[in-house]
Amino acid sequence: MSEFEPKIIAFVCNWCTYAGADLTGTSRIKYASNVRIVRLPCTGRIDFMLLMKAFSRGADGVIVSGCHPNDCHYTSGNFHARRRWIVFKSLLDFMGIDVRRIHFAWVSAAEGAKWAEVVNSVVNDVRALGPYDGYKNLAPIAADWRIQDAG
Amino acid sequence: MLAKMRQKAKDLLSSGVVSTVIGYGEGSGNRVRALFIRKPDDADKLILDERCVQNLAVYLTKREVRALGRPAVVARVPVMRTIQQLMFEKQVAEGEVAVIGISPDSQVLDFPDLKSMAEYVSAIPFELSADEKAAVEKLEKMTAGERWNFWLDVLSGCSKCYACRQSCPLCYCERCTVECNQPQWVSVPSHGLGNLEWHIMRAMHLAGRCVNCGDCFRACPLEIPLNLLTQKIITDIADKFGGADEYALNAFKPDDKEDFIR
Amino acid sequence: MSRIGVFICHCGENINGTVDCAKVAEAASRVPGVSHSVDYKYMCSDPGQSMIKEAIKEKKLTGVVVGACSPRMHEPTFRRACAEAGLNPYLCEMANLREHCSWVHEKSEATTRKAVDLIKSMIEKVKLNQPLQPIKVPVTRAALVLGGGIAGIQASLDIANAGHQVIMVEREPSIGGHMSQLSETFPTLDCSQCILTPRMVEVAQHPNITLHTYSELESLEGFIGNFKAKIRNKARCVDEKLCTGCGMCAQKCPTKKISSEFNAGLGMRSAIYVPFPQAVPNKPVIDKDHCTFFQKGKCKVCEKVCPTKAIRYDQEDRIIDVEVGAVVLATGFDVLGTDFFPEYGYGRYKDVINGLQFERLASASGPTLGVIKRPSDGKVPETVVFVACAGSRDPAKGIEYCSKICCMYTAKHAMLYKHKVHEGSAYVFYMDIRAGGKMYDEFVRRAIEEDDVKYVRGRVSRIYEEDGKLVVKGADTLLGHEPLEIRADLVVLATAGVASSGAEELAQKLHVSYDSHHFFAEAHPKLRPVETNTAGIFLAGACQSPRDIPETVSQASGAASKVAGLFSQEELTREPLVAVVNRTAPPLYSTCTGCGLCMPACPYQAIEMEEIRTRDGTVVKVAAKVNPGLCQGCGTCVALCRVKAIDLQGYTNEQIYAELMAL
Amino acid sequence: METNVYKPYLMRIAEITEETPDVRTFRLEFTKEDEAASFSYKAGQFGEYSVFGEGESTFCIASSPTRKGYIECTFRKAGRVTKALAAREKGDTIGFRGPYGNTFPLSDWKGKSLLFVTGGIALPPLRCVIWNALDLRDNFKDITIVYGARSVQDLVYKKELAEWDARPDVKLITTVDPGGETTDWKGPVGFVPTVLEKASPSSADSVALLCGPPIMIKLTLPVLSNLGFSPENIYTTLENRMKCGIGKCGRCNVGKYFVCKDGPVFTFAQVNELPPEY
Amino acid sequence: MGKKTINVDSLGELFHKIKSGGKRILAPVEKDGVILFGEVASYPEVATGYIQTVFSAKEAVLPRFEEILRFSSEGRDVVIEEESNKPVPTVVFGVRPCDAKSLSVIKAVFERDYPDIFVQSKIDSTTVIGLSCVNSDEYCFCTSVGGAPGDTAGSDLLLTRINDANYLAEIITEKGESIVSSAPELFSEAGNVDKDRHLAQVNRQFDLDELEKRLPALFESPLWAGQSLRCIGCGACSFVCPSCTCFDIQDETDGARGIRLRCWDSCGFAQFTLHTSGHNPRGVQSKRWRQRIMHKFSYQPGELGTAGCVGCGRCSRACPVDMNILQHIKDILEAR
Repeated sequence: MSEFEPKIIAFVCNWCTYAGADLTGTSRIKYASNVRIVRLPCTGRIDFMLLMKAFSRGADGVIVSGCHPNDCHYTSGNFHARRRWIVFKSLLDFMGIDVRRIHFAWVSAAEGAKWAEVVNSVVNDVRALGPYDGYKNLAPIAADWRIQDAG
Repeated sequence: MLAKMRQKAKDLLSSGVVSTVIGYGEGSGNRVRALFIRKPDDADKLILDERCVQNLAVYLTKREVRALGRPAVVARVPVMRTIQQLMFEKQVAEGEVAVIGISPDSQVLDFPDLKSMAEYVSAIPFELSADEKAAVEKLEKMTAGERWNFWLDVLSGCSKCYACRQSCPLCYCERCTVECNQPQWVSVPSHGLGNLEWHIMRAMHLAGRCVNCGDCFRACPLEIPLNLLTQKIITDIADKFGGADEYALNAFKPDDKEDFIR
Repeated sequence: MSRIGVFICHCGENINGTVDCAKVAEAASRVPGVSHSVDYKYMCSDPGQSMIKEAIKEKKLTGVVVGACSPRMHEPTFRRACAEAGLNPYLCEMANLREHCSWVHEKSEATTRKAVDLIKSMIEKVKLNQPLQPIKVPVTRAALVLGGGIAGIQASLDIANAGHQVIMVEREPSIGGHMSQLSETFPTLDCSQCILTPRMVEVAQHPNITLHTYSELESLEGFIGNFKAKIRNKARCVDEKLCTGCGMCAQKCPTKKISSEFNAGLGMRSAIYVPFPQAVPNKPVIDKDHCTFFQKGKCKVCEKVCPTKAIRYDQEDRIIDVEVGAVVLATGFDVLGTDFFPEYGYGRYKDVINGLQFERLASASGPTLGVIKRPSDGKVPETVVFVACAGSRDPAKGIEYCSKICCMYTAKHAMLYKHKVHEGSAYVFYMDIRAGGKMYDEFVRRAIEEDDVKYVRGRVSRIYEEDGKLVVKGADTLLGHEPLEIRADLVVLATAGVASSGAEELAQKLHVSYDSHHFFAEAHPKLRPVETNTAGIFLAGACQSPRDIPETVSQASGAASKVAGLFSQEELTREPLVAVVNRTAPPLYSTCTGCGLCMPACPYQAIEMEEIRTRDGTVVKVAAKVNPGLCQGCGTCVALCRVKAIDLQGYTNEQIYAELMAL
Repeated sequence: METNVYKPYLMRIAEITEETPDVRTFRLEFTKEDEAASFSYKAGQFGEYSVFGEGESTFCIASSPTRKGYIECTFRKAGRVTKALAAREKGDTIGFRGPYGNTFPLSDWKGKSLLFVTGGIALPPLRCVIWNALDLRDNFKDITIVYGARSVQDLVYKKELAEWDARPDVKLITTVDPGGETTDWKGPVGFVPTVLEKASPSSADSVALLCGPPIMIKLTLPVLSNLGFSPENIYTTLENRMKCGIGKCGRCNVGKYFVCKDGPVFTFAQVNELPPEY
Repeated sequence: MGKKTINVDSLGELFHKIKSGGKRILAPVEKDGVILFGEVASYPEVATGYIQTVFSAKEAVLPRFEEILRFSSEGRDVVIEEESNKPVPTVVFGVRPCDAKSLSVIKAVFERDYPDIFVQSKIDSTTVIGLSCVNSDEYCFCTSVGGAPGDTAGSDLLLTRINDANYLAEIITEKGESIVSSAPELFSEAGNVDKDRHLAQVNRQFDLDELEKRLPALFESPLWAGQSLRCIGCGACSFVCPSCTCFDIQDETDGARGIRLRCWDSCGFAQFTLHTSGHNPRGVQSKRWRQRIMHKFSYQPGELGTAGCVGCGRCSRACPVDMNILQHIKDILEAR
């Protein structure tokens, strides 16, 4: 059986990280193709439920990234997001959800190389953690189909 | 003190200041229940003892209760905190509700208005009890895997009867997120995923708002300790943001500390 | 009925070289709701765009997905194409197959699979896209220009000459900026002040320009076309209307030993002063930190001598509100501070000076009236060492960038020195000579060849004082790293240009991005160099990165033309990607509970509460409402709303959810 | 053999008509021939239409049982399922469970005149009856249709309205609310009850079928009464939220009656006895 | 069909026999002080000394969520998979007579008109070993709604504790017989046992027929609003109720594949009857409370021939705000 390839979903803001990931491209820096980017205007827009939904959709890892503090295109969206993440991440951890699978980052529009590093390190880390079956199997549908797929 | 409360209820009703007094009365078994006293003479049915803990503020946002006219509500500290929060959230306005305050040592408190009630209750430190703290810490000390199994186990019984939500005075939304189906944010059935999503969402939506009255836990037919989640958030908000904000999630400090965003 | 058209761009080989575009188009064609799916070499080309337009018309497409480069690149292109074909432009989305896929992954099945995923995800989003109409907002035709250096002056004059109002704000007592401090300018060696001062006067006299010197921006709110600024007029303690600029006050001021900013610390000024003779406005200010009256409560000499009784010790800062439609940032740069070069003794040895100080020494209006005298003893130096790249291009010092102007001004300095002290020797330590520009290289060559300036390629390692001389130790890398020691009388460091002090704070006030060195960031390094990421705020000059005068002036004119372009419209159309609070049928009217918790989270104060009334006027509910003119579409309120009553057009909950579920 | 009552027929969308920007009519064909052959229904019945993955939605069968081989449904984009339905295109597969519920007693009406009074999106349930009656035209005397909508744009079945209008054996009055007319609108302008009153069709040997928004019904009933229609002779169909359609899920009951099983067709004599739970 | 006795100590062996016969056993178990039906491996896991489980045995035949359809789509086609509706043969042990009776309500609802194979097949493959009540509390009122602490209706085999060592085992059905015959050595013939002597005393508190007769006229009564004022509109009463069957249908997908689930719903929820238009026929709690009472005591008796309440008292115990159904019914009967 081939090595497990994690599915990573990234929620990024349009102005910093999305642009940063564009720069990664323009700079032709290679990184793992496991990541799928969902573009949002601002990290402030990222509803915490989206992260939950990413896992229920089968993500093995999630990246959330936006502008560095003080750099938000909307001035304070990322500050609000940060507060939300602090509470949310702690809550998830408290519930025993594997927070190692959620990577929060600040990647600016100038940090093309950093974006590649972030993706690669998350892919490597999550690959080592293995598939997030514990979460996926919570819903009867995913559990069933997964058994079918395996068989 | 009981007499004073009854007298106060009587006065409020007979003077026409309020049309209903929401308080506690004897229920079935050894339970107490919410009473809606409409006539001064009925005020003697009101009781006050250690069983009287239901957060009666839950009724302040109910349409049918509102339709009865201006209510007075018997309010211990958590209830007063709730009313304060409801005011902050524009669900209760000054003048709409009278409060028969009950101090921690069971004295009847007189408040000329909600503002003075809010001032009184703000002066009482908002923190978890030692037992509550210990319960949160006990869970914190477990490994993530142990916590996962703990919650999977306790939530497995949840049938999504929403008693936790309905008993919560701050869950007054006419259409809860779980009822938003475009998109379907929370999986409806009470399977593992649906339950987890529901409880995470509930806790997050109460983050920075919960007054730790404990009614969600008391309402749960299965006695699921789901207030541990909100209690955890209460400690987090106090520890990480100082707890001074009126609502921690629409405020921020440019130098809010975290150690995981890289 | 969704009839989505999918257009996969090869971008030559840029995408197709890594991603199997035909396969992607084929996979997309099988997605329910897709009725047209093709791939093509260059979708952004005319024929490519025509393909899209024709398909929209022929197949009556209800949505378009273009799988090509970053939407940040060509989204406007394709949306325009859709609009031209009669499809609402907001029904077009792009999937980023180039920057986020083909350019960053190896050619493989997995990469093509990713491309298919990205396309599918966008198809699901587009199915839920709603036709949106641009928001129209009025434009206030006045510009705020921050900074009164040559950049601000040029931008102001251009905008004012185009017939629009300009409000210029300069934090120093006079406009003029660094250019007014310069002696001669390269490569023509004409007198800096001679060419600048007429423009300064023009600014002061221009009917369309309101000048606020000794003033700073307090706050800026609003958005393109509709900014509201607060300007702090710092107290000059002088009634500008009464003051005639006679200079009596400065003459009689007993406190005269204050280091002159204008002379870069090489000269002195009084506590009440006009920074330099040609200052605009030619009105003094009282430097409260040094004024005897303000410090000790006694003196008032200036008040006594003022012939027009213009001194006002009790003057207070005034806050002025202005409404503008655009902002030009022209706040310039600073030179690196003294503590930066302990090994060069800058700040320790009087005769180690920076380039700006040398400008003052060489300037006819300077403290030495243009005679090159060294600061320590006033002697004319026999040997002068110029050190280029002092700080610049030195990652160890935290400044990786090239300050761009130093090569040229160092050549100019050496040349000026040689012109004034024919017998003297001038050495220039350099790393590379960057003399790109019209007549620039010729200028440097002239210094070397005609004026006998000795260029030494190598870094200076240390400078120390010995027997009244400055020993400059370095190495000549062109001569095999031979150690070199020059005993100099004066050392001039071509210190790096850095962001103006307070730039970071200002950027945050204005919500514009800035780089790690606090220089303001342009919206696109190549294609939008004079715009910032915040619409309506433009850049001119060295606040963006160090640059010389001609470049600054052309950029200022560029910014001005952007402003003029903006002001050429009566109203502005804005992207309708704004938040909206739902309104539903009775009896609910809106799912909004009216809790108001979203309001403080809005960075633009765009959320207000609205009373919802029945037809007969009874208030049934109070619900939030978003002012689409103020909303910038960050969506923070959306994520905060517990009942999902607020949604963000273009990024609705349903759209994002569908996008996610398709991944 | 035991069958799964929740298992829908798989139907292919054979045709889509965009009635208004929000309203669509689907013609659905069975994907399996044996199902098509064995399927039958009567005027007034409804079904559960499903978009797989989104859920089910309830609406009537809008086509006439006299037309074999397909069913039609007309719906307005409103909730999660109808929105998803509206996004389907020709050739897509959706699900259909049914037919459920009772029917209009067409056979009892032999020899009678039929008056249809309806408004807006409430025409579809009656359209089924109208076509049914027209296909058995000889069975009935006069057929009168009074149909109104908020505006010209909101009229559904525009092609069929024209067809009915052209028929000598149908009297069709199409009206739009004041303000809803277009410049080329030639029909009457006014609310349905008023227009009906003006037309004053005979109640002799006649039944009326009334279907529309609550306010229209409220104002039309007295008009019908004045015209001489007794509540027993006025029929309507009720709508309530449903999930199962087969009397089990517990939502649609009005008092002791399940709209899904005991309805959806009621006479106003029956409706008047019902508690206000619809 | 016969009366036997079985020694308490033999129950372990009986469980063993049932399990080795390929059946799973659901029985009341204690979890953190709460008694619930759960799967057990052996008899000692079974909880004792309780009045009622929090949730009823209804879950054995009407789980809180259950797949009713499985589908997948490929392009424009949809495939519905053949259902593999093969319920696990189950023995539910320790079912109170009220719960056992409720199975007949569930059966009636799901068999009528359009038989529901999912519930039916589960009922068919489930054997109910009832356990008579020797204790009751103030919330119990089975005798008022046609039941009794030792009622055999709905059980296949009914156990009644008759002394410290023994249970009386009444064989009610074939299924019950087959349990006994699977381990005949564990059972002995019962002599003359006065079963009633060992049962809890539950007094009849109201007249069910009278209630059914009265209710239709009370539809518009203000009493509903008065009673439901303290009701907070949760679904605890419905979900713990052994005879509440209302449900919701929900689709869940994972990419192109999906399942349709039937899951418990409650008439107490505000959204239960909400139309998409925003109109809600039962828009306030009083109407929903009325629906609950009407459905159980007026509509269902007419429709199914049996009340939709078995008097277990669970709703009263579970209610966070002490909506005591028994008291409310008494008040309804007193209303003029």
